Amino acid sequence: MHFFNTIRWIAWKDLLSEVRNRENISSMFFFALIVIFIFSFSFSLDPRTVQEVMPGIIWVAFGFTAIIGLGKSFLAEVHNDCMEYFQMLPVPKGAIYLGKFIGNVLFMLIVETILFPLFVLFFNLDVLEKFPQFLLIFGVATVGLSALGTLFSALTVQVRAREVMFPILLLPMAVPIFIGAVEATRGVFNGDAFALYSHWIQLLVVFDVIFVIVSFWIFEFILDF
Amino acid sequence: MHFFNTIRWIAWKDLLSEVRNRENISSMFFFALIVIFIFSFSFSLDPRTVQEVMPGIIWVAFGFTAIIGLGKSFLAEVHNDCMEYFQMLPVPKGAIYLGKFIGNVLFMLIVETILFPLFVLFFNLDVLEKFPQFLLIFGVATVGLSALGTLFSALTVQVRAREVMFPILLLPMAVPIFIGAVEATRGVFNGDAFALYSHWIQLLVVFDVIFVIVSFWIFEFILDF
Amino acid sequence: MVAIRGIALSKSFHYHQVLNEISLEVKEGECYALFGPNGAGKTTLLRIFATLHRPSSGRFEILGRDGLGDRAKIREDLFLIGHGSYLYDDLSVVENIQFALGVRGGHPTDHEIKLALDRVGIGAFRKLKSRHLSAGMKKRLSIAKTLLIRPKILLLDEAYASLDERGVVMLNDCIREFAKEGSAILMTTHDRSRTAEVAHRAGVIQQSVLQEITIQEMLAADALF
Amino acid sequence: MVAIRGIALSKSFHYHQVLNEISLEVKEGECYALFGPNGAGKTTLLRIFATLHRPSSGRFEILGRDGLGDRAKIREDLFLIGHGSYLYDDLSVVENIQFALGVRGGHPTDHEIKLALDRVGIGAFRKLKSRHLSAGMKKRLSIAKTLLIRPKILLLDEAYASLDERGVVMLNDCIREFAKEGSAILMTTHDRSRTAEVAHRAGVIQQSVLQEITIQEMLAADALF
Amino acid sequence: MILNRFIRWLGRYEGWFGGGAALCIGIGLYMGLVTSPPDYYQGEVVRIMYVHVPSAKTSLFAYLVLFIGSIWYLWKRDPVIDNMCHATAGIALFYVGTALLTGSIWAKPTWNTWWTWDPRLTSFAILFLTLVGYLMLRTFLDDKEKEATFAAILAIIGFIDLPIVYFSVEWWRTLHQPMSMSVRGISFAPEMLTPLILMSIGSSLLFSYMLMVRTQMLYLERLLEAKQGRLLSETRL
Ligand code: HEM
Ligand SMILES: Nc1ncnc2c1ncn2[C@@H]1O[C@H](COP(=O)(O)OP(=O)(O)OP(=O)(O)O)[C@@H](O)[C@H]1O
Ligand SMILES: Nc1ncnc2c1ncn2[C@@H]1O[C@H](COP(=O)(O)OP(=O)(O)OP(=O)(O)O)[C@@H](O)[C@H]1O
Ligand SMILES: [Mg+2]
Ligand SMILES: [Mg+2]
Repeated sequence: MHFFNTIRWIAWKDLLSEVRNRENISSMFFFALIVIFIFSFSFSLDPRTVQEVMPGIIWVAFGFTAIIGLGKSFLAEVHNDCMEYFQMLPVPKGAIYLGKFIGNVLFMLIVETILFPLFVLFFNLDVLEKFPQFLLIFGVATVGLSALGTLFSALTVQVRAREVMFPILLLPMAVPIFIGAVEATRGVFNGDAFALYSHWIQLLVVFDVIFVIVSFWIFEFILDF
Repeated sequence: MHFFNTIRWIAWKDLLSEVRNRENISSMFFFALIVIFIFSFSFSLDPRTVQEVMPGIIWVAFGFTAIIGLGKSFLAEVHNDCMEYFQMLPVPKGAIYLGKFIGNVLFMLIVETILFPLFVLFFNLDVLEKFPQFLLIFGVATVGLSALGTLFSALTVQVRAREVMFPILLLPMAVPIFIGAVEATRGVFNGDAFALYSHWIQLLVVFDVIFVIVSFWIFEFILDF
Repeated sequence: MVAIRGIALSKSFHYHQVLNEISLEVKEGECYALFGPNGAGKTTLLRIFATLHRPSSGRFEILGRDGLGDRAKIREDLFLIGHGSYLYDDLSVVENIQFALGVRGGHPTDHEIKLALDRVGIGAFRKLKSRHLSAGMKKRLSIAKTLLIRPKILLLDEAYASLDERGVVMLNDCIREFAKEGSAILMTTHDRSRTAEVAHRAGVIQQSVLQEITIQEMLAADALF
Repeated sequence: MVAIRGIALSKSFHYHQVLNEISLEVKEGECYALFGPNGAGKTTLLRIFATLHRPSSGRFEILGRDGLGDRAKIREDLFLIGHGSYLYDDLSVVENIQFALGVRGGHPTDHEIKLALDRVGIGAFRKLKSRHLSAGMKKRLSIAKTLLIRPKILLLDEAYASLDERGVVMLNDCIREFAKEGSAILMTTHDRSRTAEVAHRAGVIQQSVLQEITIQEMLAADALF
Repeated sequence: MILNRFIRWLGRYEGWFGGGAALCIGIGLYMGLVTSPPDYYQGEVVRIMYVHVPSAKTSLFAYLVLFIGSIWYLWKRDPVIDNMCHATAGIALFYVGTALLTGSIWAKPTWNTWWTWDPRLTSFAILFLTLVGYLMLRTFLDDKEKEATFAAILAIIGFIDLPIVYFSVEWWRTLHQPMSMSVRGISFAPEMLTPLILMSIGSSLLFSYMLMVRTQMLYLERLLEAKQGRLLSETRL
């Protein structure tokens, strides 16, 4: 079917470009590294405070990384007016959205996978037995962030002050995701029972579903004004 | 003299564009606002912790705002290849640097001036009688950040992955400025005597001088490779 | 049968009315050339037909289908060669073609792609990343895509720009071939003699008014446009 | 006196040697036209003379001054009209001209600017922001700058591209005037007949070799280039 | 051009550098790991020193070479110097990485943490990030001349960090060992000093050897690129 073909081609293109130049992943990774670096000495932390602010630090760092990485997502498309090509495509625009979305989720997950051990190292965290919980939280939060980020990236690359409009639009919308992720992470760090913070994860899942569906539907209009 | 004329024209152009579209200042302002907002709930803070992490929060927020604002600084110049025009100018390139630098310091200071009261409001800070100290710290840190930011903005806008290369190159170099600013701010918050943290401010001044002079000199090569 | 029909099309940008009630018809198998001074609105008109802009008022039909309501269908038959090259810098020439066709549901064989590239004269650069192509080579690549898609409606903006003389002959060949197969071609250009070799009809946009002239009149006219 | 002298200039871009030991001389008061197929390296050669690229090997002289060592001096006499328009979107046409000249140390009066704008035919758009100019109007603006600067060396890339016919006549007029005043003009183009009206000498770059031909030969040649 | 000849001349003795490095490092390691005594306070852990200290010292030296080379490039614009800088940065990163890694491993038993924000460690981490940024920047440019210039600029700006790394132990009270070999004399036991010196000499010989090999490699790569480029430019449109 055309629809799935288009998704496949777009994801293929993003992955191939990435394999060729490693721009996205390597730059997201180093950016995150530097953010961690700056955080960890800006908040010169004693172990007790770490426990308290760590969830915030983790998610602010990933949030900024997402801004940098996702914001670039559609930049490659404006470069040679590829956005216009997409606009003229005779396929449902949602396919384009899903293709980019899949690529973005992948990139983010890869970066997070490399980064998490570094967090553990830098802040002397003790997380080994809580690994599955972290995996779950990271998964759902990343899907939500990518869903929103992909949409806003497509929207802002077409306006004038794109570099700033992207965070300005994305961050407020992403607040529920941040809160959910921070609270769930805090629960894990405190060693709470899963049931005590699982409602935060449910919240994240609900937002994921809403964001993906709404973005998918609304993308038609982003590419056909 | 040509040299000062060029500085004047470039600063004039930046200010006029800014007055026309208000892109830079308003976007830096909003971005910082959002960052503060996210911080203030990511680190659900009890008053004692505030005291401890506040300097970090302030400078991380301003640091990221600087990244957003300064990174855009030379984007206007690449847009219609104006960078090439600069390269072909028969004037010392340092004049271009100083022109942009002056504009950037101005923008940053304006944004910080608007933001600081918001910080005070959001986090219930108690700073009125320490105002001159803050002014001094903000001044010297801003000069250093702008000096570096202007240089790296000019360098990275000519490179492929510019949006990410800018923070990746700028942040490590700016770490001494961050540390100095954070420590001095911490001193002010703790109500220490000026002499106790004045060496951090001296450090900042030294870095300011080094960065401005080195950047001024090396800018010649950024526009003539 | 009428392939492109524009009825009283107007378009204004902000303060500036570029097109004022322009009507135009191009039949199948016909090549229509648009002339006009700089800033007359030729590009704007083409982009309206390409479904990239919406007209401020008026309507248009492509192959009998409404241009504002039935956009998804229309786009199957359209192709625009404009200012954008629609290329991804990190993909090779062949990969770019595969992507551009694949994403709109095409399945060209390697052999077909090779033939098309050879015909436009860039067969030797098949493996080169598109980043390294010159302006003219990018244009030729766009023509190769057209050869593979064989759109029923071909829109050509600044048809001969940045092509060398061999390129012009090749393009005119292609245009003749498309016209013979029943496609409608609408092109803008400033080059009367080259256009005369292929165009069946011509029009001049001047002060928002379209005036139709014959090819003979166009060639003979003293007035410049 | 020789105005532009290139001696065995080579340039490669990463795997791609574009120019291979090209030598070329243009005298004062002379207009030299460069022809060549797409991707031959015409633009690259012009950009080397404009001090925008450094040659990989070889050297060049402008008005007797070394092109690699004495770049600041050389740039006083140079002007390039290339693909970039060197405009700031938020400044008006007049402000853009004032800036472009002011920053290189010029002080045109309002009357001079008005005369130049009228001559190139965009006097009526004096107050328009340059964001709203069409391709041809931007080119005319560049020509207006040249009229005010009166450079001793004028480099024109794709000289006639995006100009309408009136524009071509106007540009050819300007070129003749400059040549009469003793300026050297080096231009690239694909349009033989228009070039023949003003060029004194011509050369063809093909497969990295520059071959000189007379204007008569150029006009008469059957071969395409 | 002088450098060209100098490098070719040095190239003939390349093997000596490699051999010398192997010898020094071999003997140094043997003495360090086998014959030297364990530390009074730290026990066997101290043996990491014989890798950590030489690689840390060599990395600082390497950055100094990079700094001088970068200035030289901006002055002379000789592509060979650029190749040398490029090579130096890669090798410096290798040494910095080794010092970081061994330092971290050493820190776990002695300071009971992998990492702290001690001034020396912080400034050394900046050095690491600067070098990574340097190498990344180089991959994002097509024009060789532009690449070389921008890289040189970055290296020169980044040099500010070097004195901080070196003197941080003097300027601030830090966790990290202060300089043991300074004007104030040497504070090592002789049986530990000998392998340390041997390893340091070996490490800098290894640096020189790698630098020569890598510079030549990059130079040959450039020639190859040029050749391929010529082939490409001869294909007709
Ligand atoms: C990640 C952690 C570490 C880093 C980044 C680091 C970095 C450095 C650097 C850059 C130097 C070279 C200074 C110079 O050339 O003068 C150095 C030297 C040295 N380091 Fe470390 N170090 C680390 C951990 C440690 C630990 C845990 C110890 C031992 C407790 C240690 C002991 C030493 C000693 C003894 C020297 C030689 C000092 C001298 O002789 O001047 N380092 N380190
Ligand atoms: N996005 C836009 N925003 C504002 N004005 C625009 C926009 N696009 C085009 N215009 C204006 O519309 C007018 C017509 O532009 P257009 O590009 O269609 O002209 P053209 O006939 O193609 O001219 P040229 O021969 O120079 O290419 C110009 O005056 C231009 O300033
Ligand atoms: N910055 C660059 N990086 C890599 N390759 C480049 C770069 N600039 C130009 N090239 C390559 O150099 C070759 C010559 O390009 P150039 O633009 O000089 O050609 P041209 O003669 O102006 O062609 P055209 O008539 O199409 O404008 C092209 O093959 C192009 O791919
Ligand atoms: Mg147009
Ligand atoms: Mg060209």
